Amino acid sequence: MAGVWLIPLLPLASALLLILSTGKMPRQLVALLGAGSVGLAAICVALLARDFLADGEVRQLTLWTWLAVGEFTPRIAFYIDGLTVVMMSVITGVGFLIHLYSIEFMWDDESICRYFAYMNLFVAAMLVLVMADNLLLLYLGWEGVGLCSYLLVGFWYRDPANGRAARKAFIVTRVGDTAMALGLFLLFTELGTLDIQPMLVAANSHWQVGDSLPILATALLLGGAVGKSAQLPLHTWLPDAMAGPTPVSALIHAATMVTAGVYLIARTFGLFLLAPPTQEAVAWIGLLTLLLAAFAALAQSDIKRILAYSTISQIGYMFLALGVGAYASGIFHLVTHAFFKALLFLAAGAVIHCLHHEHNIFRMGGLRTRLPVIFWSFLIGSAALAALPFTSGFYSKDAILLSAWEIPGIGPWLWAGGLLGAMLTGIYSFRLVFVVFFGSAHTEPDRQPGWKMATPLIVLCVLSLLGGLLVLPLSGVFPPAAHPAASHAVEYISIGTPLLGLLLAYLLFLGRQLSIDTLADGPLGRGLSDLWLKGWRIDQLYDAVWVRPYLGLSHWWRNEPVDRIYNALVSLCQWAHHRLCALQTGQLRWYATSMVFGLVLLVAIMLRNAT
Amino acid sequence: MSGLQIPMEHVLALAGLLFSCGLMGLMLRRNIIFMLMSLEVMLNAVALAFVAAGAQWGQADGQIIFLLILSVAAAEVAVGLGLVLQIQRRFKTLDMDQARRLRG
Amino acid sequence: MMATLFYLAAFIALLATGLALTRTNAAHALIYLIVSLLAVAVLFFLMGAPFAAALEIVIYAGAIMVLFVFVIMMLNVGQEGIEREREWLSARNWVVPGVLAAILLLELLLALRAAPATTSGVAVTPKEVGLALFGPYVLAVEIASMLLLAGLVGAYHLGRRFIVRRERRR
Amino acid sequence: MSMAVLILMLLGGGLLAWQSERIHPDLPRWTALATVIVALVFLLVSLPPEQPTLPTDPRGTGDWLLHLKLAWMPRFGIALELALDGLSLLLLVLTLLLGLIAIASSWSEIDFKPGLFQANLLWTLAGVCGVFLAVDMFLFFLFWEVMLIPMYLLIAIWGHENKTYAATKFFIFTQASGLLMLLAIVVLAWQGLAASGRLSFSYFDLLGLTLDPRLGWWTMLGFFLAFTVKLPAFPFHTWLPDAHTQAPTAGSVLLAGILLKTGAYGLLRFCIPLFPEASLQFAPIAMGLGVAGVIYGAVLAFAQSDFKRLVAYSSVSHMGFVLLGLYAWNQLALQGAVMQMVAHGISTAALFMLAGALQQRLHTRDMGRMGGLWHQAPRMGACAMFFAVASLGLPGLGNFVAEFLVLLGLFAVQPWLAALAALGLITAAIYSLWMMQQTFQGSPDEQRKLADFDVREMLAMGTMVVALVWLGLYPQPVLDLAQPVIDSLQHLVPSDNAVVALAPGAAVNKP
Repeated sequence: MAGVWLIPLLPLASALLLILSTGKMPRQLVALLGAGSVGLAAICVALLARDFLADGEVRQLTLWTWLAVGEFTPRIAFYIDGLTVVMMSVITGVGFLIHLYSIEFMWDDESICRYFAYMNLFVAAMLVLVMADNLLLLYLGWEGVGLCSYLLVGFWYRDPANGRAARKAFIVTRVGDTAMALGLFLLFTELGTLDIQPMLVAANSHWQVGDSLPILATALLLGGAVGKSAQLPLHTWLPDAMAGPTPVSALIHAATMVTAGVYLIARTFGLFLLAPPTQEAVAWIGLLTLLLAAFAALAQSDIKRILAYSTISQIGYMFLALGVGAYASGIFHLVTHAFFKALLFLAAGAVIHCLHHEHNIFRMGGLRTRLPVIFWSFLIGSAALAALPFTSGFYSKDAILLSAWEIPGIGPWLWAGGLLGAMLTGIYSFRLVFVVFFGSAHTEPDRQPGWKMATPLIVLCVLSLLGGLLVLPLSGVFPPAAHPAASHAVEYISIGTPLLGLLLAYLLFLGRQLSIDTLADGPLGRGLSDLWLKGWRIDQLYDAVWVRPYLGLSHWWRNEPVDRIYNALVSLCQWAHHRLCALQTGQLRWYATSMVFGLVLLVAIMLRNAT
Repeated sequence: MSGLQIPMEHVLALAGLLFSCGLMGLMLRRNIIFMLMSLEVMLNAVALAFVAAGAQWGQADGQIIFLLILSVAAAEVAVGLGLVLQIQRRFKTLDMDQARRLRG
Repeated sequence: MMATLFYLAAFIALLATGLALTRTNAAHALIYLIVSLLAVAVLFFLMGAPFAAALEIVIYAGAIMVLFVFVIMMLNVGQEGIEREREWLSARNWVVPGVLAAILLLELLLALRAAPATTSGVAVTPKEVGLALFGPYVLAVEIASMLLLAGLVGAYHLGRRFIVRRERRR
Repeated sequence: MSMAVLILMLLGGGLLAWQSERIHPDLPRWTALATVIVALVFLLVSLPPEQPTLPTDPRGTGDWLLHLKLAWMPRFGIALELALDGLSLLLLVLTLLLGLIAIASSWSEIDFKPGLFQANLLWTLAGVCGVFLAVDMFLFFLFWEVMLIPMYLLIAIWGHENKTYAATKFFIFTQASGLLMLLAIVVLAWQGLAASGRLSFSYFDLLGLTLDPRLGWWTMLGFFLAFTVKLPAFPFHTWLPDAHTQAPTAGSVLLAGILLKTGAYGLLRFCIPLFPEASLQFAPIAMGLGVAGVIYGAVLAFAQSDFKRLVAYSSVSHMGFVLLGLYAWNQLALQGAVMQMVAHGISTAALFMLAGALQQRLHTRDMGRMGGLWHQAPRMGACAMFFAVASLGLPGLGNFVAEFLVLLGLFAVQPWLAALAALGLITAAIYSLWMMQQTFQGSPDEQRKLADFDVREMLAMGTMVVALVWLGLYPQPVLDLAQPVIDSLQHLVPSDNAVVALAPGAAVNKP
């Protein structure tokens, strides 16, 4: 399979073409090029996947040596195993659907060319990320997707708020990336290579389980993963990143880029196995994130922010899975999440598209009959999100929770937390469905989605429903997990909890048997809903702890404090100049006297030296 | 000539005394003519020292230096007195404290 | 006898110099200065430098001092000038110059405590001086002549404009 | 001989450009352009194919491609001695390339005495080429001054509103530090005389000198100060923002692109090899200054509202990485430093060209009065975005390779310093993106007319884009060119030194 390099090259070439056309290309051609290149890449991936499933052989391809300095010889090389194939399939498959959808969604935008250029660039970078043979190339893809995320979140650059959101996204993830870069430095310094597979081997031979160095290295890598995957404490950028066009949110901030952290940890799981404390930290971060994000999702009113928080929460599940060593389950959830979250975002985008860019769910309502395709898509997506039985989300989430239960000691706690999260997921996802699609209409849709929008929705509906039946070719990648042997009671509880959430949502938001207003009106309720609406006020905290001090510092230094030293020197010279000028009186006698004084001194010195 | 032998310290002390007198005059007087005279005294004192030194070794060098000093003094007085005339014309005074255009 | 003469001349030189520098009348000062120069000429003679003594009288006391006389005559400072000089010579003005000069003198005297020596008592004849002057010192003669030329030009330049203006004013 | 011809060519071209003004006011820029192109072609053509190492010095330093020694003042051991190795070649090509960019960027900017302007431009280039080629310390100092004066004139005559202040500040800083270097050179030559009984200013004669540690320390400091002022390193950088802001576009391009590199080159070529022991002792301080520069420059860049000032402070930040790389003193970091010299030269030159283009069109550098320019000038916006992300160190572009190598090398020596310096990556993102927000993003002023880049400007920008991508994806040719110099530097460190013992790979080889 020598043509593997074509897969990232196709979207990259398309992106370059689109950029070089500087917006002068006709729309049809732009759409064809933009979506077509990803479609072609998807076909290539499909061919690759077929081959791979047939022989299960790991494929490696070196294009050229990136740079060679002493022992540091990273290559531009690809490493394709089961995990990569899965990721590539998701990226190009879901990516293609979203590109197709974008054609209609962005048709009227004057900068559609730029849009597709960025999107294609993103797909290329993401492919490089997952196909990379070494961590440096992975880092290239990692930063590349970050850049595309920045460009696309700030796509509508005229609104400064979008630019702000884009910058926040880039800078917050950059914090994580920097930690990751340090992790790479540490790994290279200690192990002498950044090629992933040799590195894992070297790590196993150099380090014992529980050594401090692997703990430090994995903690730094985790920093990168946490930033990119919007986990605590670096999750704050994701809700704001919804400022970008909705297909962007679907592709980048739901299906692919934000799961890069999960991919990174899964890819380097051999290191994490050497560092149990970090591994446990991954689980706790996942749990904490999924709970906090789920609570925050309850109180949002912007349709995309709800989905954003739910994304954070779902990635929390993936981290939980990684933390408890259920790597395959984590990746499985990644895949199903890509399906149903892309579906939800695309459906939400369709709603927004049809309702003149309305984002507030309380100004929607009653869309069930008016936009049936969207309604059913949304319903299926929400069901999968809430992990209702037999949807794709059910299989993956269930596997994670069961794996968590298995962990001795902390396992039940993780499991219980995950369950609570599952119930909350049920509540917020159906709250969304009930508020938007049931009840009375507040805004009338002015158009219906066309086929380019509907097709991806339908395909994703099918995938969201049936995705749970997929068998991912991950057996060669991860160590075989112990077969979950939990009691039936545990399983029943796992199944029942999302249903409980659904029921609660029904009672609160549709049947109105429970009054949401009385709950929210109490002092506690008001405080909590306010707290959750603002995402636990973590933004404010960071604002106070990081942003303001930095602004203050830069303002304080603005006028170059170092220059004061030199200015002081200048002042000293000026001062001395004036003093010395005063000596020059113009009086001959004064000069003569000074000279005599000098003479006296000189002779005195000579006398002293002579004796 | 007779073998008159004067202790060098005495001659040199005299030269020093004369020099100091001239120096004091230079610093003391405000009239430029007196300042020039003081300069002459100082030059003369130095010349005395040189001649004495020449006399100590019985060599001609001391007198030659005296000759040079003499020509320096002559030139200096010629130019100096020319300046005095100009100063008198420009400032209408010989007071050097008044002529201080060089003040920084 | 000769030694006595020497010390007498030295005393006269000192005294005359002191008086010269403290006069208020420039013409009087000049006369004292000439006396001082003549006394120094005697000293030269006694130290065995007759040629220097002659030059001291001819050029110093003669030519140079005459220049002073001419200038003083041209400036024609009257009685008020003398009064002003007296004012300037008040005791207060003596302090700093006096102290500095005294310190310098002290230092010079300290420096003289070196090995005792006397003048040789051998006269150096004008012939010897002339031989040395136009022998090893010929470059110095050249330089001196240049200097005198420069002085000549300078004095002419400075003085001429003074004279021309004066004539024109008439 | 070809090296001398190269320098003479630039000097002569300057004279020609100056005088050609009499014929037609457009002629000087064409003359200048032609001169630099001819010089560039000449340089590449006259390179010998693989030649044996020419001068052998006591420590076997470097792989010299060309060497020229003509007697000049034999009595004082001063000769017209030029030599070229991979590093010089690299920097010469960069110099001439950026010379072209500089001429292109000021193509229509200069109305006042265009001939003299182009002459000064070419003379600066000649001085810089001389600095990169001279291996006689006296000659080196001469060229060091030669490049300073035309640059001073460029700022002082064709600068912006506060040009005299900026030019004087630039001059005093450089001159004062240059004086220290002159002193150090003289001391060094005297030490050479004492050691070998022969007065010589030749680099090769002075290289193996063993100095009294105290004397070596102070002499090294003389060189270090001269070079770090030029670099510029914190806290000697304050001339830079003023000079950059006030200089005409071509001046800024040259200043940022190549004049700053002479400082780094000096450290690499002279300061470290001549005083290895003292430099080794001094390394922690130098690295501390480097980190301080990285962070301080980045924070201040963010605080600026003047486009050019922002870019100037970003230079301070980036050159901090060079200092770090040089004094981390292992192969990775040194290669990173060289790489940073090249990559920063290109990316910053591009940003200054952009700033100049904006100023020429909008008559302001104040970013508060820009915003939404993307709407009117998408090509400009795309270029700005490219170079902004290049300067924040996006992988795949030259700057990333450089910064990554520096930090990777540094991490092996000083992990904590590396961690601190890595903060520079975050702060770089902050100021770069903020710059983009203030200029090209945001809501556009619909009334404003703004001409997008024309063909000439796109050509210049395109060259630099291609160069940066090439450096980012296949930097090996550059690395190979610099390798001999870096090998020789590594030999200078005693083998039992901790820096080498900790160098990457050592851990792997141990068990």
